[in-house]
Amino acid sequence: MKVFVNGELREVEITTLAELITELDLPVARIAIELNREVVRRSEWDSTMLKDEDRIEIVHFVGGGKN
Amino acid sequence: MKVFVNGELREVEITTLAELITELDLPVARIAIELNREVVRRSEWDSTMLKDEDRIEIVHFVGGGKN
Amino acid sequence: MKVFVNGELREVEITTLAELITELDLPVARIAIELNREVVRRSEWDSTMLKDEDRIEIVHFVGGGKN
Amino acid sequence: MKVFVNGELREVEITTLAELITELDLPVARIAIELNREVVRRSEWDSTMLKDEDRIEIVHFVGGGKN
Amino acid sequence: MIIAGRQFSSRLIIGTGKYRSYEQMRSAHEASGAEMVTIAVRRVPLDRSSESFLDYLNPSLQILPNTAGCYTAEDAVRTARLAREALQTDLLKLEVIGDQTTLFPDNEQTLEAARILVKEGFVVLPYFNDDLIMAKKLLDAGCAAIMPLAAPIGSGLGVQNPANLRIMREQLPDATMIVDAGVGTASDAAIAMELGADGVLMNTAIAESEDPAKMATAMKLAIEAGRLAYEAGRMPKRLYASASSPLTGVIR
Amino acid sequence: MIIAGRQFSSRLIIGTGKYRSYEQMRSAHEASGAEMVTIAVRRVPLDRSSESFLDYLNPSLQILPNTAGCYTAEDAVRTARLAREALQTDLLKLEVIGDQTTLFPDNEQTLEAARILVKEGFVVLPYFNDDLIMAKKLLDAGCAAIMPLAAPIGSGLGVQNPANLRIMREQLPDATMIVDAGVGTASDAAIAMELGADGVLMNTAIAESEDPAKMATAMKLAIEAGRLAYEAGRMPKRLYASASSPLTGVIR
Amino acid sequence: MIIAGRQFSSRLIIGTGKYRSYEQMRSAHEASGAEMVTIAVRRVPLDRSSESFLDYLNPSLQILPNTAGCYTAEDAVRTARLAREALQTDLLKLEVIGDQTTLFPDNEQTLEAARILVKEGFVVLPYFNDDLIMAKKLLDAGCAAIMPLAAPIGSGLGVQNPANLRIMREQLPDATMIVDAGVGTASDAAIAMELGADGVLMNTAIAESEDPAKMATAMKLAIEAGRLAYEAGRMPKRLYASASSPLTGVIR
Amino acid sequence: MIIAGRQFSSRLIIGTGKYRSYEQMRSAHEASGAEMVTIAVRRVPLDRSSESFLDYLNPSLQILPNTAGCYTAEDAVRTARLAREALQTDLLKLEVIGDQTTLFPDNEQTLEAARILVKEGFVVLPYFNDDLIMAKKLLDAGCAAIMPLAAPIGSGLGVQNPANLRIMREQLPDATMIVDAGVGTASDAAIAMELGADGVLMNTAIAESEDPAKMATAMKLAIEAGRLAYEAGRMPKRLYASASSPLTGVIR
Repeated sequence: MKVFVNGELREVEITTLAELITELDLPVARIAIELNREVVRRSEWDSTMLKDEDRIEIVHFVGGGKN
Repeated sequence: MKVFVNGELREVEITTLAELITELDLPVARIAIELNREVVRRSEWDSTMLKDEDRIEIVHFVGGGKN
Repeated sequence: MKVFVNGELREVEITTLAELITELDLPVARIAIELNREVVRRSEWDSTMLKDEDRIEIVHFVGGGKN
Repeated sequence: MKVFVNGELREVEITTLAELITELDLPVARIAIELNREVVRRSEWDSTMLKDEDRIEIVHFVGGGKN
Repeated sequence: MIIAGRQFSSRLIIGTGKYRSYEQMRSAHEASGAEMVTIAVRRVPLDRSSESFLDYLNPSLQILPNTAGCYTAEDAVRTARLAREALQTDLLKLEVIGDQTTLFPDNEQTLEAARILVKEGFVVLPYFNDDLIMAKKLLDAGCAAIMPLAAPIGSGLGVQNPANLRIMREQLPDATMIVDAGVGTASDAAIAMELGADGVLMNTAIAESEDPAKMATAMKLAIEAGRLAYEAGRMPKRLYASASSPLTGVIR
Repeated sequence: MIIAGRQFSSRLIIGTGKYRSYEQMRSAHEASGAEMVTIAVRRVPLDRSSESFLDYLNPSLQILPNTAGCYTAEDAVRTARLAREALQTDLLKLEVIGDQTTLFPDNEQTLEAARILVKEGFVVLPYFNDDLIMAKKLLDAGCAAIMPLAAPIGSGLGVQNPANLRIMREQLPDATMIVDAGVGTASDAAIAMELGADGVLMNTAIAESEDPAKMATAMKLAIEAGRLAYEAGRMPKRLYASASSPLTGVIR
Repeated sequence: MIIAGRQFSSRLIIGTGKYRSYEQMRSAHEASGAEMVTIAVRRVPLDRSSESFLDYLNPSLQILPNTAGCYTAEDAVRTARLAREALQTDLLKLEVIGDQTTLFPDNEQTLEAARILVKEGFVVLPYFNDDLIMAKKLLDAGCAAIMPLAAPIGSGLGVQNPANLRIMREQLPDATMIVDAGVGTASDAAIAMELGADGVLMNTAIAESEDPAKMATAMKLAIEAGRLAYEAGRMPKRLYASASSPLTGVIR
Repeated sequence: MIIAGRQFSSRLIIGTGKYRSYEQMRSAHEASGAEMVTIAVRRVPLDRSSESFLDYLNPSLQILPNTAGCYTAEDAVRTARLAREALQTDLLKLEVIGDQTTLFPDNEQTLEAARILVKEGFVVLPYFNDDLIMAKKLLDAGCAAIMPLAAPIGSGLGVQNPANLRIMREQLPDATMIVDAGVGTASDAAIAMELGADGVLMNTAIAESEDPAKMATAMKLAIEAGRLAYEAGRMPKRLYASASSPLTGVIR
């Protein structure tokens, strides 16, 4: 299945959002996820099924104010 | 018939906008008229019939900028 | 004998500067004295004889900066 | 005879200030001359004898304000 | 100064309020050399016969009606339409005030009104708070010029935020920028022009001075001076002195 | 502007340094409308034939020789005498510099030189640090005018201490006060005049601008504007707005 | 300083950008005494394992996520929701930028985003252009504070328009007003506080100084000083001197 | 701050005039953290028994007698000698005033008095007009510090000529420079310190504020803040913004 993660198209072999995070090997602490422009609460990552062409944004925090 | 002229309720014995101006004895030069929030072109003053409760605004120009 | 003390002419019945201070009943602490535009050290008040027309300035300290 | 002209020591074969100007081939218009720190009026250039070690300053005008 | 393709040789737009007499106003207008004058729209008084204010203006002046006194986009639009009907001019100084104490413009309502009026064919000159982003939106909306304030109306404080005007000029090099409101004396107008303004609109600084005609002349000259200085390209600023005559050849 | 009983219609005194060419200087002088020009005294070069700088000045200009480059009262006095002898004028711009880095005046030496030169019949115009007390002493010494600086020479910073100039004007209402040095652009000159100066002397702001003739015109106009504004009596400053049109009669 | 009913003893909110190292940032945060720190939201890099920036912040600091980098209300809203989800805080520094060169805020879009976010329960602290009318609208929209800029972000120019801030304070006496962006040195922060600000948010002035920890201490003290001076009620300004000691009794 | 080899941990020197009560003065002195206080010399009143003013000063304060009220070098010298005799201290704040309306210093007389007093072993701290050349002469005369004014005494206008102070600091890097007179509020003191002053002397700004003790604290902090900012090395000023967070990774 193909999904867009942070703007990049990726071929992935998983079914849920939680699995995607695992596959990407990301630190789960203090990140947040948007699926097709809607936030997905952390509690729903396991139950959130992905489908082809889904657009996922995964964010964390960095130093900085304006830009 | 009762109409509002510049916010004041007035009892008038006329039928057209042109007649109102005459009755009010206003200088016709460089004034403009609004009937129920719509501008009435000068050319239509004669043909514009007034009805009870009409709201008429008659304006001219004064010195001044902001306020 | 007549002397000027802080600009005022005074008739005094004394002979030394020390006696003048006593007569004027001034606090001796932290004042300074000028006799005819020269400072007289505290140690010399006793031995400083006054003569007619002498000009004495007696100063102390007050709050304030410029003026 | 040796004289200082504008700070430079010069060997000259003349006797008067006027002759010095001629020898130096200077424009006489709108210059002024100082001999040993005193201005010499133009009318006195002819009659002003120079002697050894005299210090002569010859000035004119240039563009400029402060510096 | 070019407004909607029309060239004005004077960079000063003058007001008509606060003068002690019509005669004083006329002489100040004369002295200012201004070619455009702004006037306000008001209800005709019904109780008394009112002389026409316009008769006191030099007929050669281009009249610029304004929407002074409007607090909403809707009132400004209605006022603009009435002004156009009466004066047969598309020129409009758009003002939508946000607050009675400060008379600061309501940028948001001003933009909304500008969008409507431009569609209706008005040549819109909007008075607004000196905000670059709003300036861009007003220009995108089709305004013929931008009129940022220098300081609160009638304050006479002069240009309060030179950085904003300089940035506006640099970022919007092709826009006609007219500084409106807040100028207090001649140097204030010169400063506005040196920052790159194409013109200045003022009223109180002239009308409330002790000698309006004389101050009007001062403003005329100051605006020309500021513009020329802007074009001439000023010397750089330095903390330290720099000699203006050769250092050599001083007598010793 | 009156100096030693002589009336000048222009309030600008112009310099002669730093121009890129004599032609450029002449055109700037022309444009400035100045009636007086200041020049420096230097040793004649002996090694080469030197054209006379004076030939490049418009003959109608009143020449004001200066003592630029002098660091002591004595050198200034000697330079002044030489200038008078060569030019047959009593007018003198007195400068005694205290420091080569800043070119700040040495007020103390300036006063000493002024006292000598006034006795010798010079019309002394002293450049000095903007110090009221020194201004009074210079006037007591018989100087024809006072020439406080606006900012360091050639800095182009504009009037750095408006309070000093305003106080000087108020405390010395009858003195001829000419602001000398530090002006950078037109508004700076206007500000100096609005503070009550009778005139402004400048060089670098014009000579070092990108277009000296244009800047000279700007300065001419700015000085006139500032003076008129001073005479016209400016409006008071306020933090808050004040309406310039009637508050009644707005459409609803 | 009170934000959404929560009392902060420090009136300084500090940023996290531009430091030369995390250690330097931490020591500056320490020295500043700030209790709140603002951070930005960005995509997680997928190519490399990224250490968590948050680990470098003192855990006792209240984190204030911001929407830096957003150019539309919609992006700001999305970014705000993500930040809340990740940090479990309703606090939000709302920034909607209008232009990449100046980073000036887009007041219109900021207001639109604020209206949405307040409805969603966010405690919104909006960065905006120093416009009183916009400030009123942001407060009407339910923002917990207003954060007008002092000057362009990272410019270090200090308060460019003191009149605007003073008027904002006087017209909105009950609002929490935090000056955001443009402070360059300690006196700038003191001035902002003397104008009546409840606090100051800054980043560059500390991070880009030669010694951030020392500058952070300076800012801490300057903000306290400015606040105390505001509360103490300063002396009136006068052009003329006033003696501070009795005029009588001087020796003669 | 070092004066004549003696180290003071506080950079604030405080005055003793204009307080509403001795209690108020004492609490302000307490709050200010000042270690040195300046007092004036006056004739003892002969008509009434006068309490000793000195009893109201905290005994731990170093007393700095001043020559306030003197208009000639001679009076200042006599006053200085009397002060030393009474207080047994060589420290002296030298003031020679040139004019009763402005209380501006007479730089010339001040220098003359300084030369005499230094010879007599006084540690002379001269108050003078902010003139670099005079500063050099005062230091050459052996003064222990230079005390340029910020603005007219008691005016509260703050530093009127920052360029003069900055230049003085740069040209006299080793001199102890204490800004004296004219400070009005906390930011003024911070600015003086950021310009490189070693300390500030003030009276009216504290005594005439509505809450002297609170303003004294504000001044204490502002002076520390300004000094730290000067040492920390401020960021450069820029007209344009500079982002404080990475431009990449924004959500789209």
